[in-house]
Amino acid sequence: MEEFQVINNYLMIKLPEEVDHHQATTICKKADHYILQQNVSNVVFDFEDTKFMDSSGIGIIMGRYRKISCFGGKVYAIHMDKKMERMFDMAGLNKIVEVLE
Amino acid sequence: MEEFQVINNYLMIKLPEEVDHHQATTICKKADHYILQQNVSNVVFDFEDTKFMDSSGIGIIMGRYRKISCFGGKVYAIHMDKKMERMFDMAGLNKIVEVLE
Amino acid sequence: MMTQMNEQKNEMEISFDAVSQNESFARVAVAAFVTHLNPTMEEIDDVRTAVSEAVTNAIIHGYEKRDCGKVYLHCRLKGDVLQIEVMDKGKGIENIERAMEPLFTTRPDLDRSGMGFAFMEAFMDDLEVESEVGKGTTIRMTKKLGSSAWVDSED
Amino acid sequence: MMTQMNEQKNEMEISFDAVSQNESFARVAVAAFVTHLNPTMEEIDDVRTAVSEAVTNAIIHGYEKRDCGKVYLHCRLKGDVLQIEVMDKGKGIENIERAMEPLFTTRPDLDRSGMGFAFMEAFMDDLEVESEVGKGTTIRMTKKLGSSAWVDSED
Ligand SMILES: Nc1ncnc2c1ncn2[C@@H]1O[C@H](COP(=O)(O)OP(=O)(O)O)[C@@H](O)[C@H]1O
Ligand SMILES: Nc1ncnc2c1ncn2[C@@H]1O[C@H](COP(=O)(O)OP(=O)(O)O)[C@@H](O)[C@H]1O
Repeated sequence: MEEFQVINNYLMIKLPEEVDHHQATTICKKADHYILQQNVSNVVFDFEDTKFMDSSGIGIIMGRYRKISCFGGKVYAIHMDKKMERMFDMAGLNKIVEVLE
Repeated sequence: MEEFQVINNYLMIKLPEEVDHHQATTICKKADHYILQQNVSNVVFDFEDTKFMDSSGIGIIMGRYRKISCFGGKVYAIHMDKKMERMFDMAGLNKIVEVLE
Repeated sequence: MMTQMNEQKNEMEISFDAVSQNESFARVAVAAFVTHLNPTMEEIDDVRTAVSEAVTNAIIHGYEKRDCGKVYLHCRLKGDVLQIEVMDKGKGIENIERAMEPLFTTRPDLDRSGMGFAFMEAFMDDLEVESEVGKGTTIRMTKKLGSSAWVDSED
Repeated sequence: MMTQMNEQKNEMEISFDAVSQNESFARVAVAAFVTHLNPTMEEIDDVRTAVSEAVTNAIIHGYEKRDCGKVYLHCRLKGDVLQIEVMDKGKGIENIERAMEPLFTTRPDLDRSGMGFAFMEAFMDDLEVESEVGKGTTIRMTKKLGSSAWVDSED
């Protein structure tokens, strides 16, 4: 299961084992609730537990980026594996997301 | 993968993760090779690695029992879980196989 | 909430070549189909055993390992009840009653134990066998899953 | 030995309800179907991604999440080459060329990224899209598996 945590104005999202469209629907809804209700301006996506991701994962990040970037917020990603990085690059997310080691 | 080992006149068979008909075909063939070629008189079935078994597992044991019992050999089983014990009992194998803890 | 859950429906059908490496494929597919109901490990394992018995029978008895037939697997979820149908267009069963007796097998030469039907009956809630000689065999099995859901739903 | 391996054939077909919990079911089923070839972890994961994209598209674009259609998945193994067909009888694609452009999506409202086709192309060896408006869409993908088998077979 995904986990959400707010630290100062950072929303930390620990993504679930499988990030697909079925999971994405819930994740987007919950994330937007935090972004709108709790005034977070930055979002950190943590892929530590994630063993599978398809383009739905890219959609989750793009959508959250759109919501927070207009207020100057930033998006971060940690614990990505090689394949995720390749997917990020293909979608151009490496230009808008700060990838941390 | 299954593993075979001969110690004195005991054949130790470490069964694979999944004991089904597909696996059983190979196991029976290999076991009979040892029984006939290497003069083993007793067979020990070790279920330590086994996470799935269907009635093919019962068939493997019955068949080997038939081959060695007429020469006074015995069949043993170790590391069985509750469900395997139930399957053994239903098939009456508890009467011909010595179950070790 | 509980009522809504119970009314959820889902259905899948698989057909595959009657070869023995597809026995594990069939088990995995059925298990994956029901995971979202959060069944217990025991329930999943019981279903896997029953599917394995029925699919193996279709391959080795129905088509007599001739590697040229198709096995048809149909799963239906109605709420928390799983219905499984396994069908072959193989040689059929002459005497169903006798075939279902524990320890009865026509293929001791293939190291069969004759416990297939007995295990399907023991590990599922319900078992029906329909067969016609020369036409094929259909196995219908039912099992209620996630019985612990009644406890979990208390929170 | 190698030649015999390469000529092995196996086939399966699945149809299932177009609901999102079946996305993971479809991935697991295809992965289970090819495991006996001993594909690498990367290959399996690439296939899972491609299947996930095609099945998700059928559910959300083809049937527009109306929960009332069937997705058809057809897998064929010829030696170590896997052919996958994903078919829906949904609304079809008007402009296939534009649909296949990276980042193009008609559903940004559903948080889609428009990377589905791009990933299918990147992670499989071959991709073909056939579609007719009002009739449905068929995706055909191919991938050679177990490329390391050539090295392993040396022993
Ligand atoms: N699908 C089938 N087609 C034809 N005969 C079958 C089929 N399934 C079962 N049988 C017959 O019923 C017998 C008993 O089946 P089962 O209890 O599963 O034991 P086993 O598979 O070990 O023989 C088989 O030996 C076979 O003769
Ligand atoms: N099975 C399908 N039926 C109808 N339209 C489809 C189908 N698959 C893809 N499309 C169309 O092609 C577009 C691009 O698809 P894709 O690259 O997978 O991105 P995404 O799913 O993120 O939108 C979709 O937005 C949709 O308009």
